[in-house]
Amino acid sequence: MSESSIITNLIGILTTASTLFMVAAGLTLVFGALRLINIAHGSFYMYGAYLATTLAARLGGAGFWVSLVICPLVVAAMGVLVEVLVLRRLYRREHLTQLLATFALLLIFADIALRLWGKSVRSIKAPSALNGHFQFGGAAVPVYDLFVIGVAALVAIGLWALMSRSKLGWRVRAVVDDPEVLAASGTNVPLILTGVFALGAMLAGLSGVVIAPEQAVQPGMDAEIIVAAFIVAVIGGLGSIVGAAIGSLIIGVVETLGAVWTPSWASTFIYALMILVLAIRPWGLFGETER
Amino acid sequence: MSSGKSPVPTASSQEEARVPTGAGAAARSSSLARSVATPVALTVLMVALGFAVGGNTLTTLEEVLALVVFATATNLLLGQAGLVSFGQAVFYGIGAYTVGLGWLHWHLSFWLTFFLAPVVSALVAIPVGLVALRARRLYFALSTLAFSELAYQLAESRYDFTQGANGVFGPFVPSVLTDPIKGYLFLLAVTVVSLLLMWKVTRSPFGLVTRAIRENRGRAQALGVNVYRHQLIVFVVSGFFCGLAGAMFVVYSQSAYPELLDWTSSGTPIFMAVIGGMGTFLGPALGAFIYQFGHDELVRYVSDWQLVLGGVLLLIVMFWPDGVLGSLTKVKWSQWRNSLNKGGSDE
Amino acid sequence: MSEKALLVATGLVRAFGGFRAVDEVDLTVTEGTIHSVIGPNGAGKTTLFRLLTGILRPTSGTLEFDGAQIGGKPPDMVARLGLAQAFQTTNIFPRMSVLESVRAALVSRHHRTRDMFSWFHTRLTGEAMDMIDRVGLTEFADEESQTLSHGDQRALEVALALAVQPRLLLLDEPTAGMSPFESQRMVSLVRALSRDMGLTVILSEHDMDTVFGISDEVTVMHQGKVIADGPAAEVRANDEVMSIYLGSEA
Amino acid sequence: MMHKNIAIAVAATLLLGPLAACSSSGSSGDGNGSGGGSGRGGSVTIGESTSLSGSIANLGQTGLQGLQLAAADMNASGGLLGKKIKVVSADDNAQPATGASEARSMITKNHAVALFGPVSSAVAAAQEQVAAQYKVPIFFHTSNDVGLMTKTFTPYAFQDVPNTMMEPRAVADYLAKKVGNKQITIATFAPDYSFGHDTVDGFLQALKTLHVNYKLVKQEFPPLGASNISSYLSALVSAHPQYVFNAQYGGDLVAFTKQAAQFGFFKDTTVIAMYAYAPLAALGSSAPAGAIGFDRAPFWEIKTPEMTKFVSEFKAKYGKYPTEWAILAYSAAQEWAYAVKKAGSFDSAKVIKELPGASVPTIIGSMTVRACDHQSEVPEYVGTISGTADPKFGIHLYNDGFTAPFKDISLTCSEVKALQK
Repeated sequence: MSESSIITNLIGILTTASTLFMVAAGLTLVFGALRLINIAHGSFYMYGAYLATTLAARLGGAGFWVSLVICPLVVAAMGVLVEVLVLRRLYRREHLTQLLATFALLLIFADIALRLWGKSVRSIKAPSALNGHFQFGGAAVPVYDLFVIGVAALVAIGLWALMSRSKLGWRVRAVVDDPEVLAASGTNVPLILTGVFALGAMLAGLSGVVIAPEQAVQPGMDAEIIVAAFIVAVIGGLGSIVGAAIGSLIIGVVETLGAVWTPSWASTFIYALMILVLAIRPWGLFGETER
Repeated sequence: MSSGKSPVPTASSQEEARVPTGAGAAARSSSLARSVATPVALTVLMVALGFAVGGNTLTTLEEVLALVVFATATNLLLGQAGLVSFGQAVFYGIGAYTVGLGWLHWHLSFWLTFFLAPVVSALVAIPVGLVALRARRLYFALSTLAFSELAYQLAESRYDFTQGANGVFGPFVPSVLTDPIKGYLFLLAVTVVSLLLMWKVTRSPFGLVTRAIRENRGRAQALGVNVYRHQLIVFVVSGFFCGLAGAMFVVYSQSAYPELLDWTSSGTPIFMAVIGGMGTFLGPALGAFIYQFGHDELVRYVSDWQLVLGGVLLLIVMFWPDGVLGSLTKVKWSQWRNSLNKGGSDE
Repeated sequence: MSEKALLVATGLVRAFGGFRAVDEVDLTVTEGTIHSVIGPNGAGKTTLFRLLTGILRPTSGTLEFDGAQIGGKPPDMVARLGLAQAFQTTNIFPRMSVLESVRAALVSRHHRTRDMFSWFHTRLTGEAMDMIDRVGLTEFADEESQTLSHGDQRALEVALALAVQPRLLLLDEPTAGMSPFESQRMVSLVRALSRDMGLTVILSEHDMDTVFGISDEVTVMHQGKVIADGPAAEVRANDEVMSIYLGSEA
Repeated sequence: MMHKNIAIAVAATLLLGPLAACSSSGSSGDGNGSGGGSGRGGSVTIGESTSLSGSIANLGQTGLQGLQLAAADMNASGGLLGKKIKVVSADDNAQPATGASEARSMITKNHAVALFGPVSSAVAAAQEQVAAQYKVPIFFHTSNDVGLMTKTFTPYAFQDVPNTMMEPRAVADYLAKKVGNKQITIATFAPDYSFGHDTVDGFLQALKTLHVNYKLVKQEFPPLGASNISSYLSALVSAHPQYVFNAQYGGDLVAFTKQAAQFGFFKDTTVIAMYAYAPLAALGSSAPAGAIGFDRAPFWEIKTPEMTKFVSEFKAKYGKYPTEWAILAYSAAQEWAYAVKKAGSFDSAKVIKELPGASVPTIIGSMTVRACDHQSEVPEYVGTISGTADPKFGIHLYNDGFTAPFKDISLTCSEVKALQK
């Protein structure tokens, strides 16, 4: 491989990993505190992207930057509704019930999106500051890819700081490990759960906005992303933010090198990889064994 | 096809009455006649139904029968063993592909491949189960989901062998079975035999231990049960019948295609089990009827069918977790207990 | 009473990270005796029991049951050799009836767990009811296990353990959380099992009256180590044990 | 007693489900749609079961709109043989079994006298069998697998769209003219399923046939509908091809174009792809000037008065310009209507006899139905994307548009016969 293609593929790996990480981080964060897998996480991602197309159409050039702030908040509000109206009643139920309920929500949100935004492909333009590319080591490096990687890095650092450096992080972990102590210490546990779920939804909405300028915003993107996010979260170990980061990097590497060396098998690799990881470590790379 | 869990107000089988997944009613001579009566009655009913309805409904019924076996086989894992698998479509699809590809590549006779299909699926279930069963609960579910997606991707991308997304279409179903009523009766016979076999498996020493593992894995192990091996056997048995269901589906569809292997296809029998009641033996079969006819009508007349389907599903899992048959038996049971209590106070 | 050693542990260690929950424990249990393991909370009793039944693997040391090495073997194999446990926390099959639960245990003992096409389990009713009678649950045979009282659930635990026809029965705090009446019933049950079935019993217990009322031998653990070991009367007479540990507890 | 209760409940459900399904079809269950329309209150039904959800929903949706507009136009001019035309539709969810079952019930319950095709080729293959079984004509206006008219051909099936052989051949013709004898490097990029692989194979085969001097430097097959193609794209970019043949369509193509543009990929590389109306509209001013587009029926290239009228009508009704899926659905409906008029009947046996060899006037011009495989003799359109937006339509259209005539790009009848077995 020449120097320029190494750089190009490295950018490919990091961009793939960043996109996956932002979605999977929310999924795994929610699992960490609520112990449930939210299939409708893909819907939050899709709504983030759709809302951005609407705002961008209204506001023109600055629309993207406004969307970057507003849309994740709107999606977080959706998350609050979902948690309060549906999930809160299901925490004590089996995993299957929770999976089916969130799957039902995915179907419902999909049809509402069809109603709101129609069936045709939508897209928005990247803001001019992020457009184009520059030459580095003989390779063209897209500015927008660097933006995606940067946002993902900020999300990773922010989550890390929140979970391991703040009181909130301690509370979130205690929700699972020691709920009685937490409740006794005067913490409003339901509020924490709602907050974490809203944060997860917000991250999904943010990733939706971030990918919108580079991708087609269309029906079906919800179900498509959720399977990819599962794979990342499971490989990394459910509940582990570090695991999600490592998992998405692994997928980025495997997919990119697969695409370079054996293109006709690349799309099957990630599933085979997930099976391999689970065969060796049934709880993922950084996950905890289930009690 | 008798539901052993159904409460029967006789002293001899009180035990079954009190326990949702009780076993062994039919073994007792007093209930033998009844346990024969239910499957016979249902079979006669289904035969009559076949002759009563017209061509199109008959064809839909063929698909429903395949799904009845698929859902019941999936519920061996779900309801009996407490294992949520999102990978049963792998075996369903392999069953269908065994028939289609056997014809396409090797010109194998339909009858050979039809009975080979469950065997092939069961053989594939062994390595899949060996890997997936190392993981527990959610990880097990997601690991089986990965197998489903892997199988789907392979079927779609190995198009030289599988014909890719277009699937295998062709005149490989014998003409005697493409005749709706004959095809239906054949599938009905296969369904009845499969359900009786699966029912027996659930009402056996093996089934009893399977439920014990579901209830408390560690305790079962402490009693000397090799849990991993036991669950693997359940997984393979379920794979066997899922494969048979896939071959049955071919009689209806005369084709095999990648979507059969997809994880959303794995979700279908789970829906059916939940709708019908996964704590009962016949619940998933009933769920297959309700889901398939309901779904057919829904997509035809409602453009927002996903919204309605999602809404109904949500309401069921939130407020009706026992499903149709489950709630039915529960209600009757409590009524009976009340009446029994009254009777007791009179004495 | 024979003098054969049924269970011999030598230098048994289980470490969690740097913490040694069980530290160089030597234990010899003589066939046909009731042998108690006592000690305050955190002394390592539960960890020791988990090592004996194969739920945990020992970090080092050997464990011999009737001449066979069992250290590190999985619980199902240990159970098959004749070492059964009734658990400290209630560990039953919640949605199965008492009769069904015991039948399931019997199916395992008869090596018929893979039998899919017989009615063998229904033929076990008589045998199962014997076990149930023995622990005094006859009238609840058809009740769902999770509906039983705490004491009855513990009795069911014992019935399940008995069903696999053990030669050695481990009882982890069998009277914990029981009313005095229930405790008394459990004590007589244990005594009867030892007497009538010749069963060897290891039990861990808090209540000193219970311990010294029924034990032949007593082992005292403290901070993972064995600090005293011998016939019940001797241990009771051991001033050191009584003062530094038992005294404080009583 | 309890057993009885459950048995009754089960029995009731078993009976009610199917019987309810049956009763909605009324008294007649002849299972032969051909007679369905003739005696019933002045209307006939045609059906389209297609993908209306998921990532290909837009294809299905606009196709259905074309069909509905065709029916509305016919009804406005007095209907067909004096009968109003009713369109029934359903979402097949891209599942062959669902599509087949919907097609079947449209025939038996709604008494549809003709079916119009789905998006997915696999669904099309399933519906083709159903249509043949019930002897009802089916017109494919979106799915274009050549196998439908060869391997699984039935006399009831008609294809009104350039098939998977014709499309890449047309593009190869255009490219061959453009590059002459120069040696070029080519890469391919296609969705990882049969359509993608077939189209790429067809394209490379056509280049060989035309003796184009090319070197294949990279072949990538990203998953269909993948939201994230960075990995595949970076593999493609680092291969530095002069030309890329891309068999993606719809949203996948839009995503590809936007991400490739970020690399400045379109400066040195000519991308050849299905830049039809929908992706060009979605891309707007981000459309890649200089790339080569191909389209099955671009309304701006078809300069007939009928097309102009159709376009303004479509725009008025749906607020958008028609996609090729809408245009070809409309012309497929015209093909069926032509046969019905000629036959003077909705009877399938008579209708399908009228079509082979006939020249049908449609909005895309006069369309001949080839007798050997029922393939309509439609052309494929190729062009280079303009650097400026069209003042009227507001999107970037084709420069030097080229219409590849049917006879140049299709299989011959003898080739077809060999494939039909």
